[in-house]
Amino acid sequence: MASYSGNLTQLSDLFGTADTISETEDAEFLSASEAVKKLEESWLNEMLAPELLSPQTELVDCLLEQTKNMEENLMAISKSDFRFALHRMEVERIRYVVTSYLRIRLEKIEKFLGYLLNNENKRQRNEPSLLTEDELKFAQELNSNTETHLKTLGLRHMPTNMREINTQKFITTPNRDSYVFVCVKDDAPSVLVSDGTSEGEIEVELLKNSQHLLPYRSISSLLQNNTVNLL
Amino acid sequence: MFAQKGVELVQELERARDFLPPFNEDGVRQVLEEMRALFEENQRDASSAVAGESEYITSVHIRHCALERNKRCLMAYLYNRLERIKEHRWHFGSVLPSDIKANICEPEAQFFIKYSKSLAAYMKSIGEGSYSLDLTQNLKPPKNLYIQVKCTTEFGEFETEDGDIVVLKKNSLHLLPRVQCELLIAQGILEHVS
Amino acid sequence: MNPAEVEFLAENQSIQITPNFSHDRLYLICGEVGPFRPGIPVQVPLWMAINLKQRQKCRLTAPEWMTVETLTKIKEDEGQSKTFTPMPDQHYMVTTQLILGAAPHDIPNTDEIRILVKDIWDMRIAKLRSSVDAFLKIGGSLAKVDHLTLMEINTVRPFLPHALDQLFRLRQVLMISDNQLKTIYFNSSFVL
Amino acid sequence: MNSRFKNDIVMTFKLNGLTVRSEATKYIIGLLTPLHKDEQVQWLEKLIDVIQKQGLLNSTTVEKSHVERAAKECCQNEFDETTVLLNVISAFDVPKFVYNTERKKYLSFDAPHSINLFGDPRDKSEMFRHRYAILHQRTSRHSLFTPSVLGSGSTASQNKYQLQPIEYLLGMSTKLTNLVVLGMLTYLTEGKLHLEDMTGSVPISLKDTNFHGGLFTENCFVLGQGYFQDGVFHIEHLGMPPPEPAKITRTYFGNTNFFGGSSTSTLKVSVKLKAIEEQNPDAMMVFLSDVWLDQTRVMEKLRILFAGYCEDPPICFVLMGNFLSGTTCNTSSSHLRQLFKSLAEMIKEFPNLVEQTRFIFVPGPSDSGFCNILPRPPLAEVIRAEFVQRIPSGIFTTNPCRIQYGTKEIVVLREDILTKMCRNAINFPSDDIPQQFAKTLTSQGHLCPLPGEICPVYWPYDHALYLYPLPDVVVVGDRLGGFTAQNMDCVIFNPGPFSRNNFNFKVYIPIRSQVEDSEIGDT
Repeated sequence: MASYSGNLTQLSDLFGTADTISETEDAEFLSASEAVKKLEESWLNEMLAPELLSPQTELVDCLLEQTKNMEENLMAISKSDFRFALHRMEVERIRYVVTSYLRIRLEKIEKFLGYLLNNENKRQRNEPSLLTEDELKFAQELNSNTETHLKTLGLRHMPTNMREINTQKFITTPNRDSYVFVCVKDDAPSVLVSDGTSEGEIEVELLKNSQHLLPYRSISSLLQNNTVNLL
Repeated sequence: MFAQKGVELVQELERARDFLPPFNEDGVRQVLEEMRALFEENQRDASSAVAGESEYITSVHIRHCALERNKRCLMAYLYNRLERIKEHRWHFGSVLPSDIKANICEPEAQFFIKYSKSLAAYMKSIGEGSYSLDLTQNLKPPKNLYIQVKCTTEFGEFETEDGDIVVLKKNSLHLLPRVQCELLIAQGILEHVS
Repeated sequence: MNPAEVEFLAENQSIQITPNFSHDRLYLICGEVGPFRPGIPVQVPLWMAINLKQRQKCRLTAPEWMTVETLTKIKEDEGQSKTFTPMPDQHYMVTTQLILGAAPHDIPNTDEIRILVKDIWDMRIAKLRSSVDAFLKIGGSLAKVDHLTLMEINTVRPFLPHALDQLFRLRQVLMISDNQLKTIYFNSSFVL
Repeated sequence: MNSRFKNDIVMTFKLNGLTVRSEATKYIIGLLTPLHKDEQVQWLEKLIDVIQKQGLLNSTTVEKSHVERAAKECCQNEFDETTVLLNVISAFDVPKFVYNTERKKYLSFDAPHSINLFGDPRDKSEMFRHRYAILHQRTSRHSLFTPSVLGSGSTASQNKYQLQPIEYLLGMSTKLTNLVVLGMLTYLTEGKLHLEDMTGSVPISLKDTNFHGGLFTENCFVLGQGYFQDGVFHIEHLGMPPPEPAKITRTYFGNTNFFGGSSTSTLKVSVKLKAIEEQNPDAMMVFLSDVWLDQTRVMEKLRILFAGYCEDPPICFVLMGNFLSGTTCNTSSSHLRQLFKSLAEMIKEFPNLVEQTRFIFVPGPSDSGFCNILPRPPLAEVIRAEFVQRIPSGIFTTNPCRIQYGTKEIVVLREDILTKMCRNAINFPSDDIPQQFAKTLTSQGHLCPLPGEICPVYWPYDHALYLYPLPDVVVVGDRLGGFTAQNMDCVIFNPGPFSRNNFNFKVYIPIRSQVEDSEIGDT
C-alpha cells in the first residue's frame, strides 16, 4: 500500500471545496493512514484485554475529524459519482471501528465501575488517567444513579447499621491473570511468567514475530508501550 | 429458615433469564420486614447479653448472618434488575416497550431515564454537533452501503439522513442505507432481506 | 471476537486488480490509491476490490500464493512438520473465501484451490486440537503458538483461555493453606 | 444552514434512542429557527426531556403530535399547577380505579366505551366486586392479618388472624372455631341475614354477638369472628374492616392522582401548593346545608352572613341542600329561578365577595330537575342561568362532588345518610352516634354503604362515591343536627340544616384542618 504522507490540503483541492485545512496544523499530526492502522491495533487490544487500557483520545479525535471532513466533501459531489460509494464505504468502516472501540471501553467501564472509580480517586495528579474526562463524567453519573436507586428501594428501609454499601466488598476487579494470545512486534526483554504456584516462575524470551499464550499480567506493561500486540 | 425469601427473589430473577419479570414488591417488602424483625430481636438480646447472660451470643450472631445474607440477596436482586434495564437501553432505544414498562417499578423507570440521558450526553460529547457517534448503532462490521429490507408494519413516512423521504408500507421492499435502518430493524419494524 | 470482525480486519489487506475504467488518483483516508487505467493492474484494498467487482468495474488477480503448486507444497510441508508451518498470509482462509466468493471465474482452477485450502485448514485445526489436548494434559501453564493465524486462534478462543484461567485459579487455591481459604470464600460479590 | 440544523435535530433525537418523523422535524425547525444557536440546543434538550417524561410514546418513533404537546407543556408548565388553587371536580369526572389482584396494583380502569348512566346487571355485580377487592387487599395488609415474620419473637405472633374465604367454611362438615371472615351483610332470603363474598354466601346468626363500633346496615362489609356449625356461622364478634390512613395507601400505590382533577400525580405532595396554602393562613370555607331560599327570614339571615364575611372574604361558600322548603312541583323550577336571581342581586351588593369568593351550589335530594339517584347531576341550566349571568364565579356542581383546595381533598355529599343508616341499622349503637358514623364511613371506604332501595346509586358510577384513599375532609349534609367527628386523620362533619332551628353552619379552616361551629341566632 503506498504510504500516504502528503498533507490534507491536496484532498480538498481535488474536490474543489472551500475549507482548506491549515498547513501547520497537520505537520505533527501522524498521517491519516497510520492513524487508522494504529486505531485498529488498539481496538483489537482493547477488545481482547481483560482490563481497561489507556485511552487513545487523540487517535479517535483525529479520525473523527477526518471522517467529518470527508463527509463534508462528499456532500458536495453527486451521489451517483463513482468516488462517492468508495469514500462513503471507507467512512463507514472507520466509523465502525471507532464506535466499536468506544463501546467496548464503555462496557468495561460499566463492568468495573467501582474498581475504576477507586483507582481514579487514589491516582495522584501526575499519573495518566485510564478514563477520558467524558468517560469519567459518565462513570460518576452512573455510579451515583445506581447508588441512589439502591438507597431509595432497599437501603433506606434497612436497619440503621446496615444502611451503607461498603464498596470494597462489592467491587468486581478485572482478572489480570486471565490468559491471552500475544504477538511480539519487535524484540522485547524476556518476561517472568508465574503459573499460579509461588515457585512456578518460568522465563519466556519474546522474539520478534513470535506468538505466545500467557497470563495477561506478565505482558501488560509491554502492551502499554506497545512492543506487543494481542491476537 | 432465615433469609429464605431473599433467596427466592434471586432465584425468581435467575429463572427468568431472557425476559424481565415483574418487580416483586411484596417479596422486597417481606425481606425488609424480616430484617427489621431480626434487628429488633438482636437489639433486645444484645442488651441482655451485655448484662451478662452469654447464651444469647450465638443467636445474636446467627441473626446477624441472616441480616447480612438478606441484604446481599436484596442488593443482588435490585442490582441485576438494573443490569437488564441497562441492556434494554442498548437494545430497544430509550423508549421501553409497553410490556417491559409494565414490569418495572417507578424508581427503575427513573433510573432508566437518567441512564439514557447520561449515555446521550456522553455520546454527544465524543464528536461535536451533528457528527457525534451513536454507539448503540453500527453493531456489525459494514458489509455494504445499502441493504435490502422488508417493512413488517404500516410505518408511513421515513426520512433518510440525506433528506429523501421513503414511504414504508406493509411488506414493501426497500434499498436503504444500512446505518439509518439499524434502529428500526432492532425494533422489528424492518426486516433484513439478504 | 467474532468471525465477522476477523473478516473485517482481513479486508484491509491489499490485492491486485485490473480495472476496466479510467480514473485518476484516489485519495482515501487510509491511503492513496494509484491512477486507474483500463487493463493496467493496480493495488487496492480487498474491500474496495470486492466492491468494484460487484459493480463489474474490474477483474481480480489472485495473490501469488493462491496457485495450485504453492498450495500443494504448503500442504505437504504442513503434513510432515509436527509444528505449525508459517502461512503465506495471516488471513489465508478469509482471503480465499472472499476472493473466490466474489470473483470465481477470475482465478484459474478455483475448485482445486478451494479444496487445497480446505485441506490445509483441516490439517492445521486437527493439529491445533491435538496440541491443545496434550498441552492441557501435562498441565502446562504457557505455550508458544507461532505461525497460528488469527482465524485459527479464534476457533479455540473462548475455550482455551477460560480453561487455563480455571487451572490457574485452582493452582492458586492449592497453594494457599486452609485459613486463608475462608477469606476467599467470604469475598462475596453481589454481581451474579 | 437549514439542512445542518435538521441533521443536528435528527442526530440529537437519535442519541436519545428516538427516531423522529420528517414532519415533526419540520415543525421543530419552524419552532426553533428564530432562536439563537445555543438557545436552540437548550430548547431541544428540554423538548426531548418533556417528550420522554410524558410517557406517551409506545414506540421510539416521535410523531408531530408528541412534539406539539411537549412544546405546549414546555412553556405552560410553570403555571398549571400553582394557580389552580381551588378545583371543583364533578362526580362524573372522578377517575375510575380498579384493584388488579394478580399485579397487586390499583390501576386506572379505562372503560372501552364511555360509561353510560344506566349500567347493565353486570355493572351491579362489578360494583360490589370492586368494593370487596379494595377492602380485602386493605384488610389483608393490616398488621392484624399479615403472617408474623420468621425470626420475630414469640410475643408478636399471638394476636394474628387468618382471613378465610367463605367457601372454606362451606367445604367443612365439622365444627370450625375461631374463624375470621370478611363479607357483606345481605338479606338473601327474607328476614335471614347472610354473609357474602366473592366465593359464596353463608347464613349467620347474631344471637350472642357483641358489636364493635360502627353502624351495621345491609350491604356494608363486615369482619365476623365466630364458629361455624352445621351450616350456620355463629358470629361472636362483629366489627368493621380496619381503615387505613391515606399516607400508607400512597406508599403501596404510588403518587397517582386518585382524587380527580387535571394533574397526573397527586397534588398532596406538591410543595408549591403547600407553600401557597401557608401564605394565607386564615383562609376558610363556609358550609351551609338546607338553604331554603323561598323563606324571607332565610334570605335576611343570608344577607347578615354575607355582610359579616364582607371584609375578609372566605375562599368559598358551599351552599347545599333543598333550596325550597316545600315539596317540589311543576312551578318550582321557575320559582327557584327567581329566587336565584334575587340571591344574585343580594350578593352583588358585596363586591368584595363577588371577586374573591367562589359560590358552590350542591343540589339537595328533593330539588327539582332530577330524581334523587346518586351521583345527581347539577341544577338544570334554566334554573342557574340568571345567577351565572350576574355572578360568573358561581359553580353549580353534582351531588356528591369533590373539592381540592391546595393539598387538601374535600368530599361533599348532601344526603340524609346518617338518618337512613340509623333507621336501617341491624343493631342500634348506644353511645356517640357521630363517632360511630365516622368510623363506618372510613372503614367502608364508601360514602353510602346502604342497599339500593334506600339510597339508590347509578351502578357504573359507584366509584364516584369511594373514599379510598381517604380524603382529608368529608362533609355530609344531613337533616339531623350538626356534628363534627374525626377518625384516622379524616375530619367528617355535618353543617346541620341552616334554615331550621337557629341558622347554624360550619366553617372549615384548611391550614389547621379545623371545623368551627357558628350560627346567626334567631333574633
